[in-house]
Amino acid sequence: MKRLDLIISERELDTIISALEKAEVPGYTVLKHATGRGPQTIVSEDMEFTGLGANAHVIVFCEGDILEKVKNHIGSTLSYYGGVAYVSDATEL
Amino acid sequence: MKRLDLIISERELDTIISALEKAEVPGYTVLKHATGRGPQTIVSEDMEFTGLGANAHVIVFCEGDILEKVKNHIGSTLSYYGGVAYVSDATEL
Amino acid sequence: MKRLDLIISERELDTIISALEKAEVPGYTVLKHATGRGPQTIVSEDMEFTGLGANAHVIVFCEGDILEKVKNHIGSTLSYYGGVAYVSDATEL
Amino acid sequence: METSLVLQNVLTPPVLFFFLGLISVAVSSDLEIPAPLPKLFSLYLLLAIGFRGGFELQGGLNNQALFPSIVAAIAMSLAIPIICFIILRLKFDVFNSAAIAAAYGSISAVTFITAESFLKSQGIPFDGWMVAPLALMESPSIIVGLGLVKLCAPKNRPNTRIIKWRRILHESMLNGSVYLLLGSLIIGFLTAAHNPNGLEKIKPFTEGYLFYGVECFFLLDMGIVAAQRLPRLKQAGSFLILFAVLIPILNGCLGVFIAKQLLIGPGNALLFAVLCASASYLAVPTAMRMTVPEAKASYYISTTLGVTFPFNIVFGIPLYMSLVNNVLI
Amino acid sequence: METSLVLQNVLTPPVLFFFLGLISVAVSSDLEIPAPLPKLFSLYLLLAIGFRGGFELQGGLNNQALFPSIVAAIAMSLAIPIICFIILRLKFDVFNSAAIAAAYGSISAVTFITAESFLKSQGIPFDGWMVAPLALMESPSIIVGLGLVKLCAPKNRPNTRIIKWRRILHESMLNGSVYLLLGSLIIGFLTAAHNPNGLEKIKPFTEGYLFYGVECFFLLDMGIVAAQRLPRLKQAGSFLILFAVLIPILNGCLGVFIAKQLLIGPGNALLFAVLCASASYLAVPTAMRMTVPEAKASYYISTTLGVTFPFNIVFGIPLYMSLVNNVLI
Amino acid sequence: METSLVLQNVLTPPVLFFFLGLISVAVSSDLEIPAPLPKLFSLYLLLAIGFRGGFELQGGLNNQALFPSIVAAIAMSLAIPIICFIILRLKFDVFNSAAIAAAYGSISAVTFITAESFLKSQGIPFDGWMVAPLALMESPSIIVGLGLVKLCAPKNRPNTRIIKWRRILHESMLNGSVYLLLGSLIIGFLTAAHNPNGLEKIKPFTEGYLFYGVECFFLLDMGIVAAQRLPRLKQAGSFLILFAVLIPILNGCLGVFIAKQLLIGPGNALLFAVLCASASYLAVPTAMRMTVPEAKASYYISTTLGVTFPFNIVFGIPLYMSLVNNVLI
Ligand SMILES: Nc1ncnc2c1ncn2[C@@H]1O[C@H](COP(=O)(O)O)[C@@H](O)[C@H]1O
Ligand SMILES: Nc1ncnc2c1ncn2[C@@H]1O[C@H](COP(=O)(O)O)[C@@H](O)[C@H]1O
Ligand SMILES: Nc1ncnc2c1ncn2[C@@H]1O[C@H](COP(=O)(O)O)[C@@H](O)[C@H]1O
Ligand code: NA
Ligand code: NA
Ligand code: NA
Repeated sequence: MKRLDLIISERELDTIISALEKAEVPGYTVLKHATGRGPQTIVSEDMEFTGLGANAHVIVFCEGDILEKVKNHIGSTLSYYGGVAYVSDATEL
Repeated sequence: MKRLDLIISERELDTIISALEKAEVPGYTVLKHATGRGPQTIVSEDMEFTGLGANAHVIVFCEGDILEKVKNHIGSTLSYYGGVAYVSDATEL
Repeated sequence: MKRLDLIISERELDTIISALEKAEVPGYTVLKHATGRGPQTIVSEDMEFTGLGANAHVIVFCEGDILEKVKNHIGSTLSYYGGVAYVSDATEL
Repeated sequence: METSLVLQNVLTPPVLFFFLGLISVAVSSDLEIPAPLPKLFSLYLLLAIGFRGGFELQGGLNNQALFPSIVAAIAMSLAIPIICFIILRLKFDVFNSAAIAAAYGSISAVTFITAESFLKSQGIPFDGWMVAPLALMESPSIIVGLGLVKLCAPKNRPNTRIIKWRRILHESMLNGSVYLLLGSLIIGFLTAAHNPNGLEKIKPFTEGYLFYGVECFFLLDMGIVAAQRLPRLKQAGSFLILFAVLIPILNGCLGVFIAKQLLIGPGNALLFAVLCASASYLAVPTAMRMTVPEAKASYYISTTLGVTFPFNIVFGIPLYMSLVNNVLI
Repeated sequence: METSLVLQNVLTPPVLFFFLGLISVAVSSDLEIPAPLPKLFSLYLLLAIGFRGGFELQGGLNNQALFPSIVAAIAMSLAIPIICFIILRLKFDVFNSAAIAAAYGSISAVTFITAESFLKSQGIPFDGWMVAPLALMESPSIIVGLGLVKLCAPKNRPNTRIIKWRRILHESMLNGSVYLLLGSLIIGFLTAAHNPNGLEKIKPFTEGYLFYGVECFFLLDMGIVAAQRLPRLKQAGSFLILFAVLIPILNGCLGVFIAKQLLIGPGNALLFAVLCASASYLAVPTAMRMTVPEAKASYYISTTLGVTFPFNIVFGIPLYMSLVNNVLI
Repeated sequence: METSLVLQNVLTPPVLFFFLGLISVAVSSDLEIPAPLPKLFSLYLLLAIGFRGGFELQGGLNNQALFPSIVAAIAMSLAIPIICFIILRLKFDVFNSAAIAAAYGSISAVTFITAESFLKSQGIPFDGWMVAPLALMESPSIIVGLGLVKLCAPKNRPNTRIIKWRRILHESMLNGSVYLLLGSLIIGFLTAAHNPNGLEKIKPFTEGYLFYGVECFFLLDMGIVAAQRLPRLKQAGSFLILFAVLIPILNGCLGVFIAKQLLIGPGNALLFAVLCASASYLAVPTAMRMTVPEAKASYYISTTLGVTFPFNIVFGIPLYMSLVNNVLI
């Protein structure tokens, strides 16, 4: 099994979730209200009220072959709006 | 060292924490207000006010041998209420 | 690539972030309002209002060589105030 | 039913804000009331109506209609789940039937509040102690629902899932919403009895415009939530959607009929009908989720929040009112 | 400008709380108003001014100045972004210029509220329906901003980034803040027209001291936010900082001049000037972030929140007031 | 002490809600007031009492008792930590002793508010400017606590842990709660002096029923928090539990005695005693956590929140009141 960590803006969350569903992931977990800095932007909590929103951390546990499909579906969103995606190994407890 | 990621409903958090304590984990971290979808249910933020609660993401860093004990203690809760548990490798910085 | 998971008190977050910046990490993500137990303390949500704050979970994806620098910069904060730091492998999606 | 009544109901600020929420989802605006703000509104409303109920109860202790109304309310919250269970068993298994049935036996505090606002804007008097029946209808329906599971569940339910009566009582009486409502009621009662000074100081907090404003805000959120439930109703199927519209009408009629026997006047009669017709989305779902995980949460939540709640807020209240007018007068 | 006016403006509770927030960052106190509390204040203020605007609009429908004021306001929210765009193009690319320009064409509701408080403490009358122009100035400037990107963007913008007019309309009309403001305005209007009873019940919620208190709280937070933006201004460079101070003055003067033609009295004239001079930090940044990701958010946010907002709150309002006094009287 | 006084105190809504919170944990109801709602209540209460203190101070500047009361209050907040430190050193190391001692030298704003409510429901007059002593008692006790660590800490404390005076001043004056309280006090003072109009507008926000309602809500939460601390008290041991009950009584008696010398009347005397008797759970724990990490947070938090706070709320206030009645009259 693999573990995918996606960090994107909350504003793109719906788009990303649809992409994950299209890639037929078995499930996902979302942690909102994340902040951070990337190569492009700083996202801070004090701007949440404006509607810009903070980041969301999306975790997916799935088989490796699904990851390819995920990559195809979310690639354009990541390159348009920024965000990161990393994969590690995981095994069920 | 191992890293355990547990995702369960906030309503079962106390039960799960007691189980972890019984398994004598050295520590744990809890992130509440997680949402997500699994094979069984969709958990969304807008239902939090009803008392149903969202999900909790529990992270445990511990030695591999403790994981067996954890598995024994939390297994029944997971199978009764749903939730996922995955393990990866980790080393102290 | 490596993935660093830091769990520290929200009160030390600014110090830790400056240390990460000094170590020239390419980015980081912060999840606040984490609670938990470590070898030293229990941190619970109900004390957040007092100003003690909860924990923060900091995630950094970076190259292995940066981790050494990170270790040098955050070591004293962790040993003074507590907190944990773990490293795992990760690859870009 | 006169359409003018519907219109008069719709043109009150709370119902208009409910529509604003509904529409925001329909046109996919990004309007959002982030957690835990809805929880804040919900806690405040429960505390306020509980407290108000308590001190009105103190003043209404001598009222002849009080005790019969309470008994009738509890009886309804015991009877409705059983009726619903029988109907639902036509299509659903024991677990889902019991969970949905329990929700309809219980009440929705916000529907009740909206009915009160409607009565006020119509100038129809009602008694504040009608909160007492409201507060006492949550627990019995949970007990009946869980009791039905205990009695009717298939024998092969695994051991770990056997429900203990102790657990049932705990879930039904100590659920956060029920506890806060009953607790505030008792505090209101005690304050009214022993500390008229303190009562004067807190009354505007629980009754004044803050209450009305928070009601508007909460209905805005409920509009959003209800509209978000709708897509999930497709899964539920047309039987359940029909159920979610017809059962409140049936229960509302029953309520009006019983209210007539109680001789409690048209205002109270409407409130009684609304208690019967409304379904719980606070205490009951939480209790069911904990004790009957076999039941699909999306069934009992989508029907109560996505269909019955909007139906009652928009059409139900004026409908029961015109029933009351025709039956009682 | 008389310094006494500045002082009288500064010594009102909302502005003092704004300073308290600014200073807290300067002395690195750990005072913090955690999310989503600022969102709660912001939602409440939008709902309240929208609703109030709606019922005042109902009462002011016969007012001759209403329609011209609205037309002038919309015209300004179309013209200002174009002026700003031309100036900004001296230093910035199309994307950044358009995004910043749109922000200055739009409005800041809290600056408007603070100006109202200032007028009240000065005893100068103004009309409640001035909220209508406010509500109608957000969308046009977004449309102009995105239109400028569509027309002027380099031809090699990748296909995925082509903006559709449909998308522009959606972002400009259905942004959460705009939607809540306009929606509450309509609700206020409908309530005033059809339900005077309901109006009386909700008016204190939208106008009373709760509004004033939340305004103070929100300005405390805005002080913190503004001060936290300041360090990021260095990146932005001195051109942009100068722009963020001079453009509101320019727009404020324009506003006063136009208000004179509209013959709307000194109170309304100040409000009109403030609408022209203030810049959006709610709807516009959100819309730009979604459709023009090439523009640096730190530019359009740091200038509006870190410079223009504090400038208007502290110096702008009394400045425009003394302009009004000298031009109109 | 007359038990009737205890009963009269217990039967006020704030104290009843405190019990409701306590009991909810005892019966393991899932009632919860999620973060950051308690923070909202806490920020509001600090802002409101600070502001009120400021404008009452303005009115009370000529009051002869004001200056002596402030001096006495500061003296107490310097003396109490030293007394407590000496007692605590019998059982605890320097770090824990200093941290706990500092907490008891400081004050609990909510205990103070509850005492005011008690006085109001008893019809006993008191002066609004007693908030000034309250606001000035937080910092000195932090300074003493950290000073004690600096002077008495074992010489082998690692270099990184050496506390600088600069740091001590920062923690004691610029802690978020202290800063907001003092800042609001100054704003209230300035507003009262220069803007009576603005004062009238904000007074109902800081004094009216909203304040009383939020107080009830906050005490509900404090009941939950206090009850959740109790299990952790076992670790702390019986010495500390005894300390947490007896020290407030001792300090309360001292307070009453000093208040007698100040000739400030029974209402003010009770408030002064409550300031002495209460212990901080906002500013002091935060400051200690930052500068004395060797001290166990569960010690200084569990004692103040889990024992001293409930004791004062329920028994302390009527006890000090009856002391005042017997000593002063
Ligand atoms: N190297 C990294 N490690 C952890 N989080 C990151 C990293 N780079 C970016 N992020 C997160 O991804 C978000 C989007 O980054 P960006 O692509 O710069 O817009 C940031 O706000 C961070 O929260
Ligand atoms: N494959 C997965 N990856 C990430 N999170 C998951 C996955 N499956 C389930 N979850 C999380 O676990 C929760 C419980 O799932 P369930 O077992 O379906 O009740 C979901 O709400 C998700 O947050
Ligand atoms: N073994 C562990 N696994 C996961 N989180 C931990 C662990 N140990 C400590 N933590 C987290 O780190 C925080 C600080 O721990 P401490 O070093 O005891 O102050 C705790 O509150 C936990 O959230
Ligand atoms: Na019902
Ligand atoms: Na403008
Ligand atoms: Na004290």
